[in-house]
Amino acid sequence: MIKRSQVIEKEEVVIRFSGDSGDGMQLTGTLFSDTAALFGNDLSTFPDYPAEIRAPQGTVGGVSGFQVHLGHSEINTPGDFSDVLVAMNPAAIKANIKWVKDGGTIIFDKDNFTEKNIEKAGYEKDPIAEEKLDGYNIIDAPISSMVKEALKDFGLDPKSALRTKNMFALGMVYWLFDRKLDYTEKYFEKKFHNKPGIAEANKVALRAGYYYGETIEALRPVYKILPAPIAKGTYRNIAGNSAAAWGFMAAAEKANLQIFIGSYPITPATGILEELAAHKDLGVISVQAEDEIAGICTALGASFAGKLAITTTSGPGLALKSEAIGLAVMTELPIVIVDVQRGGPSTGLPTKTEQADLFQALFGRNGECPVVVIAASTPSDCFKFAYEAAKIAVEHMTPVILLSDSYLANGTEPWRIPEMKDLPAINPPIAESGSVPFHPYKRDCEKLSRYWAIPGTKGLEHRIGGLEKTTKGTVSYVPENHEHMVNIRDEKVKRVANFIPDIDVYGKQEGDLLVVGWGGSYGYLITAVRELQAEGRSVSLVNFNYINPLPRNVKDVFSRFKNILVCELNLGQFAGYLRMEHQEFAYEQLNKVQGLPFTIRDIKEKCIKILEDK
Amino acid sequence: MIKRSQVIEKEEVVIRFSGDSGDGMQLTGTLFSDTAALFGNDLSTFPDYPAEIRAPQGTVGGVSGFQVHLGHSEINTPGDFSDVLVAMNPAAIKANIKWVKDGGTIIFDKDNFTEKNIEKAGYEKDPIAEEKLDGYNIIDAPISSMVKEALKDFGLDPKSALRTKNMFALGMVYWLFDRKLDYTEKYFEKKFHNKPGIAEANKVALRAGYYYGETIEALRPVYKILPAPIAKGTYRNIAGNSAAAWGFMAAAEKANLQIFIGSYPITPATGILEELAAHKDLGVISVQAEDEIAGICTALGASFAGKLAITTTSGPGLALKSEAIGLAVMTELPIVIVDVQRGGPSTGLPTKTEQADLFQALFGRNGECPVVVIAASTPSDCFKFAYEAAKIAVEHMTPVILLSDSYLANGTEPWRIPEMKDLPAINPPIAESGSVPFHPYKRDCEKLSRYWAIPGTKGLEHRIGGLEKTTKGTVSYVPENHEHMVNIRDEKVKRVANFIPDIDVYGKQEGDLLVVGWGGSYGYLITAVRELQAEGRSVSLVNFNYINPLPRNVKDVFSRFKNILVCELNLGQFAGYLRMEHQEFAYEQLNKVQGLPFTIRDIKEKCIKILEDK
Amino acid sequence: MAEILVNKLTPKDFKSDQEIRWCPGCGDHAVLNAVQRAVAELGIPKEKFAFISGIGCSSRFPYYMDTYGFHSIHGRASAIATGVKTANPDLSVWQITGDGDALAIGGNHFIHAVRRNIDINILLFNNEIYGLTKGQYSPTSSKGLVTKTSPFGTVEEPFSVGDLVIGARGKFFARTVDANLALSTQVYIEAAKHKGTSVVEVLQNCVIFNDAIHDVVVGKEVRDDRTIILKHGQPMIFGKNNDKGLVLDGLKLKVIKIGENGVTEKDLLVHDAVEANPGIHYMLANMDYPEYPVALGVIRSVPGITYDAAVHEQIESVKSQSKIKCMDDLLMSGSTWVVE
Amino acid sequence: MAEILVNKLTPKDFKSDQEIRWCPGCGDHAVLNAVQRAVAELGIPKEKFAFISGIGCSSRFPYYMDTYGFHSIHGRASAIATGVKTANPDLSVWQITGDGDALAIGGNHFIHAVRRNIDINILLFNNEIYGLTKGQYSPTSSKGLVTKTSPFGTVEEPFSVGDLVIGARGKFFARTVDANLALSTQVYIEAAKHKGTSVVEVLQNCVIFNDAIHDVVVGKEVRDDRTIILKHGQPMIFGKNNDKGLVLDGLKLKVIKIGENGVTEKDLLVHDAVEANPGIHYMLANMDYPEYPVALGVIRSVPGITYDAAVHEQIESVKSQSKIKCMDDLLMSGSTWVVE
Ligand SMILES: Cc1ncc(C[n+]2csc(CCOP(=O)(O)OP(=O)(O)O)c2C)c(N)n1
Ligand SMILES: Cc1ncc(C[n+]2csc(CCOP(=O)(O)OP(=O)(O)O)c2C)c(N)n1
Ligand code: SF4
Ligand code: SF4
Ligand SMILES: [Mg+2]
Ligand SMILES: [Mg+2]
Repeated sequence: MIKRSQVIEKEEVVIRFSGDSGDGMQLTGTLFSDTAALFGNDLSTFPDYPAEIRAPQGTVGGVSGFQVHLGHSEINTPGDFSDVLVAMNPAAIKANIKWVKDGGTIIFDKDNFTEKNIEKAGYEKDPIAEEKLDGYNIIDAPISSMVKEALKDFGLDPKSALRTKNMFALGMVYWLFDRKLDYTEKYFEKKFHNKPGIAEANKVALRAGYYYGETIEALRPVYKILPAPIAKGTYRNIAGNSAAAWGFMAAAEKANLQIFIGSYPITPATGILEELAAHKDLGVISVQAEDEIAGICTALGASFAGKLAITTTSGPGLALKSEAIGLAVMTELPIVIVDVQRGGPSTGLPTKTEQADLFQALFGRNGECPVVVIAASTPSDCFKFAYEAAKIAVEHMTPVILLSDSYLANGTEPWRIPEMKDLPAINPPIAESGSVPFHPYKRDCEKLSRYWAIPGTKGLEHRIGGLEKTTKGTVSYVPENHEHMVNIRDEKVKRVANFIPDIDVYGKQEGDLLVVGWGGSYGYLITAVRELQAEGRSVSLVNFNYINPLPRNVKDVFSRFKNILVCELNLGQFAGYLRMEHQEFAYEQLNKVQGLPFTIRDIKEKCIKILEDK
Repeated sequence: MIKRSQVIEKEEVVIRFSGDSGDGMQLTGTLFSDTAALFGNDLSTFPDYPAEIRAPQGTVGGVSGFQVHLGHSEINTPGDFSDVLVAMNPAAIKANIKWVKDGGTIIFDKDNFTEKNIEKAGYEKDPIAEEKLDGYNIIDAPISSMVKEALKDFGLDPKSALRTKNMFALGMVYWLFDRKLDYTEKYFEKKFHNKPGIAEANKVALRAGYYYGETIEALRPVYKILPAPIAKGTYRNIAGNSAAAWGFMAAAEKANLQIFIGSYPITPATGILEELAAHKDLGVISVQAEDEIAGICTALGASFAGKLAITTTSGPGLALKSEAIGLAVMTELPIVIVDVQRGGPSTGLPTKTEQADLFQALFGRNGECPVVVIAASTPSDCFKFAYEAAKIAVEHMTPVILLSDSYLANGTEPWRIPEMKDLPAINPPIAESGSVPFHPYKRDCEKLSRYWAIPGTKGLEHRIGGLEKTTKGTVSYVPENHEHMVNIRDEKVKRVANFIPDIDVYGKQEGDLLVVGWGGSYGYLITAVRELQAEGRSVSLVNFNYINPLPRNVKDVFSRFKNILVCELNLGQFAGYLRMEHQEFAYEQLNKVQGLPFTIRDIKEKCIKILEDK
Repeated sequence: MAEILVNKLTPKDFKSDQEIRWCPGCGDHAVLNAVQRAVAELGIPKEKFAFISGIGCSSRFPYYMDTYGFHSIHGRASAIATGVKTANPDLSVWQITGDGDALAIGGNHFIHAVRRNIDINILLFNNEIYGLTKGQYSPTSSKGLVTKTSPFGTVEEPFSVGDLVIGARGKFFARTVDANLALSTQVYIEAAKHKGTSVVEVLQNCVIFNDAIHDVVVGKEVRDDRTIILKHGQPMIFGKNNDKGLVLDGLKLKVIKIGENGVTEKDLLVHDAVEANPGIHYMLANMDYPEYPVALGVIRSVPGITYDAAVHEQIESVKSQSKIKCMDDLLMSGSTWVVE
Repeated sequence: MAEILVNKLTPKDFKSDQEIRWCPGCGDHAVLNAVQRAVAELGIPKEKFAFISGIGCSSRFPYYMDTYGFHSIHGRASAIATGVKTANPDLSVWQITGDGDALAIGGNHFIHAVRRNIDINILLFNNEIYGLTKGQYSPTSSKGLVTKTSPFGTVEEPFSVGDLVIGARGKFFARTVDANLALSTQVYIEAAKHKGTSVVEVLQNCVIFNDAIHDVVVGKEVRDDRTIILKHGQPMIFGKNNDKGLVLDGLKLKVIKIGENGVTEKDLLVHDAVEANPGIHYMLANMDYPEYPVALGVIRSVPGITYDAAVHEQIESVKSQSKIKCMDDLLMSGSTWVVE
């Protein structure tokens, strides 16, 4: 590699690529993170784009961003504030400047700072001056003109040439972080194998950016982030939605069941359906239903017919599925309902993240209607909890709601690839053809799950349905039978607690403050708690994945801390639920409902306040 | 009146009319209660019929019953156990005997105790012997043959003649309770004014029964229940569903709005739609929609267009409406959603009562989605709370969920008819045509309600919708705006607490035990608590009608009692909610999930246990 | 579909042990009888049948069949049946539904099932009323009908089942009468044998809430003159004396009397149920008394690819071409790197 | 409906202050223009318009109209519009919807609105794709279309909007092309003037996810030969040189060349949009390239009683006959007794 004037080793760094929706920022970010991952950094990414397919060009509303956080040590969030901002236009500065660290580096395409664009972004004349960025490391590169120049012999029309701007910028960033270009170059070759000219043009733009970085003085210092000391194994980058889809396919293979997904598209859940629909090679049956109700109902029909049934949606879709979830509870058919949460209520903020569907998942049905509720915490553990959800559903013959969120769904992180043989066994209680008449509500005495008699099996003909039944499957209005069945269904879900792990405490097992979170806030909470611990504070964390039922040791754990702080992206739903389930403890709350994840700073401030007030 | 051998004055008595679904027991019971009401007794009734339209004749599953509780003092429930059971066939004995007081009176049609019927009911030979009813006052009247005899000159076919059996039985009961026949006779004249023959036949059967009572010795003693000392005024009997419909119509008149109901039939809520559809004379627009979603959506459209919007349903339908309730929350349009609860989950026990939709009403939506939740306690106060629900909805510009239940919907009680001028005013915040541009989310500073700009009004053109908006009505993804709006919607609902009455304590203001209930259990709870108070126990009652927000004095009231017992027909939903909202108190629970109301006995036993354990 | 059975089953084999709870005199009893006869004829073993229903009087049906059965929630039977059949095309899947269940709350799933041409048999019990909820009008109730929710008469135009099926691109539509056991059995068998969504409208009597509503057409005295039973390949002839028929008159159908004006049987239209163009089927399904006789029998039965078959063919074809054969393959596919 | 305005409005009066957020080149822009032109022609004051939509790219429409507007939830616009119009028949109510919004999740409300013949104008933007969710197939996507959820091609038969409307007993159906401003404006005006549910299918281009999907028919070069613009009372003539036409051939339509085989303009079918019998409209709506030209313009426009009018007439008639005039009357009606 080229000799560098000055190299700074850093533990971690946050980079944000940002530009117009058409500027290709998502691809740029992805290529950068893949390269970083291959290099051995730990990382976490988060794409952030407007709800509109193509929001008005040049405006703040049209800015699309991709943030990458990479490090030499464990990385759990895409980061609060960025060290480097790549801004392809003035609007990108407007939209992001408050998320850049004081004195950070800002790379921008000065050719794009035209009067019109400056005005569209809401500036008067000079964004740099108006934002008072003197203390920052400002790199105003003439990206557009350099790209045009570099590609002048390619015979491309100006528009096509300009499309490689992002690669020029990426080249500059590679220089800045001392990365190799080969992965990205191979990507072009593969992607454009039918258009070698385009592949070459992208390579040239990339290299031009890299050399530009080398050439100009402004790009010093150069950062070096050493590989992270991560566990041995084979890794890949994975986003939450793909991970969930893969978790279900893994569970299906392990349970020896065919997978059936019945879903209706909705942002940000569609990715799971798309990923599963692409895997007909693994025998996935995917039905894009006419609506969410048909999504769950086709899946429930498939569950009746003996398939591993999945339905995926986001908040408004979960609302529509409520009635049918009740039917699943009553018929005790296994099914996993994934809710990838987004900002609500109603249509709300469809592309933003939130954790405000917890109450709906726990309570949003008529009658006494318990289901298992679990939540994933990171993009890659969507795999684990999809697998777990499927395992619980079929082994306990119950619907399971799996909560993810927009932040997990689209965020990525490196993931150590498991081997199928290492995953836990899944044993659905399939009824076998026999001579005695089949009683649909006869139960396993340990789990209280009923048996799964699959249509087509001789001698197990039976009828189920939404009306209350006796054990034999006869419709019954007998008061005591109803009460008995209500209690059994309740107890069945409660007993799942006997089959899930105890909750872990990150940090000391007792102390002044226990931070409590659930699901997708984990990355921010663990980062904040680790920093506090490093500062010598008596703070630990538990982050819940199993929500209903709660793990058995909650009381035990909670009782060992002086204060409990429940952090969540809603107005306090999990805190309310804990008050119902564990009334004996006092809960402080940290809530945020902005369509955004927490920031480390918010969490730390709140913790310190509690610790110092007491 | 005829001279009676022996008359016993009683405080109260419970009578249960029971027979095959085709035997006309609902009419018999209704006529009896109307007569009692006209006489001046206080009373409460409850019909109880099978889910099937015509369940198999002669079987226990096909028994239809109607229970009347009447008294000289205040009556709050249809009673646990009956003093008199009228059983038109053996199955009626089988179905009801455990609800007859020891030594009670059983009147039955011995002509109907055929071998076949006895067997169908599940007896071997002799129901009386098999049930060991020696200690009971058994009156085996040959009702069928006597009716045939009495009507032999009417030229009716045997089937039509036998249809008056129920009137013969009713005649006997009138004798037993020393009631006049004239109200019932007038009913026949009116009902059958086109068929004077049938009217006369019914009269003859009624009188034949009455005289039969006089003639046979067995019918002594005769009970006398003096009129109850009730408040002056004009009264009528009213069932919960009609009362709710009337409450809405009253609110519409008072608010000077036209009523619009968009609903889909579902037991036991359909009665409200039916009653409103019958009142086109008062300008009601009723749309029987294609499903529950269309029910609420048509109503929401009407609300947007400036009508008093109502949608009515039961549990499974409320589930389907969840998403649209979210839209109502987001657009801040007034609408009342009535949920007449029935046994759940799923289709459950559609004709039975339960209070298990509370969680769904409070929490069953995606995102932070608060609505006002109120519950009616007695059939007649469905009027009051329907009125209140409509008033809160339009004055605070919010959806309101009104919870009723199967027991209230079909039960009746005498109701003192209010005068319209005495009802509170309703002032919807209708925006007036003006010159400044209309901002749809500008708010009243006291209530935080927005203003209602009605299409057709010049100059107030505006757009609303399910996406998050700024005050001006522009779609906004700005994080702080979202948080602000989430908080405002929350606060708006919380502030309703400033406009509702404090909760009342029935009994002493402090003591050993506070019984807490909500909605339709009131009658049973107040009766039990009064009996306990009469026995000298330190027990009081609060019964909640306002559930979200809770009245402001809850904490104050709760803190004055040593124990709190929350009684409800579910697994403890209100108790859980109280733990969330008022964690500082300990709550004991009494729960029942049998599709039936409480019994006084259960409540008293539980209270006594708590009092004596401590 | 399904293996062929050696020992023939009888209707009795399909009777379950559950007490039948319909009102005495309800048309549903007759439908149950005819279906039990029909399925016994199909040579399919009992365990290969799945009866799926929604909610309504008619939807109680699966309880009375000794097969696999699913009495689900109101309006969703088409979606559930779609799931069952797509999951396992080897099953004989029947949807039992009412006019409310299929056309009010369930309208969307119904038209989508029809559009997809999923190979299920839908028996739609059309009593033009909501029976189970005690008598409110339905989307098929005639305009003006007085019911509990239309005390002054409905003001709504009803759906016609056949129109809707054809409008949703339906390939099989038949009509029968509850009490006509022979015709019904035959129609149910044809529906079962047709590959694709088969919709059978059953004119069903609700004795309690809408008694005799179909009698003006199918009443004993009049039915021969007011209905026509269509048979593929046969001339369209009807009447007590077999003396009336249908001919084409411009763009419309016309009833003629054989013998009058020199018209002979040869001039009559011949029923072609398998014609793909729905024009004539639309007209036939649409015929109504008094202008026309009401068409019974199989009105339209056009072969086509079924959804369930297409789904599984696609899976097989992708499977055979993919290098990914199991999860471990997938997990290791694409960009990965090794940390040592 | 609505008072007549003295000062004529212009399209500009209907432009709201909101930034338009559709992709550059999206067909929706043109539809907005045409609608703004059309409504300005109607002589109805701005405040009497209500634009109701569901969710989808197209459903953003109401934000851009300076009228009353309601951007609701996915699929429910027909139901909400039904509520608005039934509540206040004096408003001019427009539903803006996509192929997913109206025919996937919203299918049921759509067919019921059509059946009831509620007097609303439904503009269905048919881009044969789910735009807003970034490109999944819709119920109108052609079989085989490769999309994000059909990576190996869809296996589903699509709906045809016209068929479904007519199958649901629809009385008004028209078709237009996003970019054809003149035709579109005219069609929207006719839809608005028609009393009853007017469904207009707009062939709309999604430049991003399903670009040029309609071009095979409506592309500049070919459109004259591959479409026919129907006009009530006019012969069915089309072609670049106005030399082709439609005639009836047995039960089917047939394209002929004027002049060939002695066919003259006089032999062509004359379009009758107001014929109640839907047979011919069904065939016209169903015509598809390459066999036929695709029909544009108003295909069916049959007068009939509207639901909203019938509801209000019934209320007025009951009101005028009832003795109960106010709540106090009702409260005191029937059986009451006095306690003194
Ligand atoms: C979600 C939901 N909405 C409403 C109901 C009430 N309901 C049950 S059956 C029915 C209609 C029945 O009519 P139809 O489908 O024609 O069947 P029928 O009883 O006439 O056979 C209704 C409205 C319900 N059970 N669930
Ligand atoms: C209940 C619900 N389900 C799903 C979605 C996601 N969604 C929004 S728009 C849409 C489809 C849009 O397609 P179309 O109606 O054809 O409109 P277009 O964007 O093509 O104009 C979907 C599936 C949603 N917003 N709400
Ligand atoms: S109510 Fe009507 S449809 Fe229902 S069982 Fe009785 S007769 Fe049959
Ligand atoms: S995605 Fe398609 S339909 Fe949506 S705005 Fe863009 S071009 Fe139009
Ligand atoms: Mg019906
Ligand atoms: Mg579309």
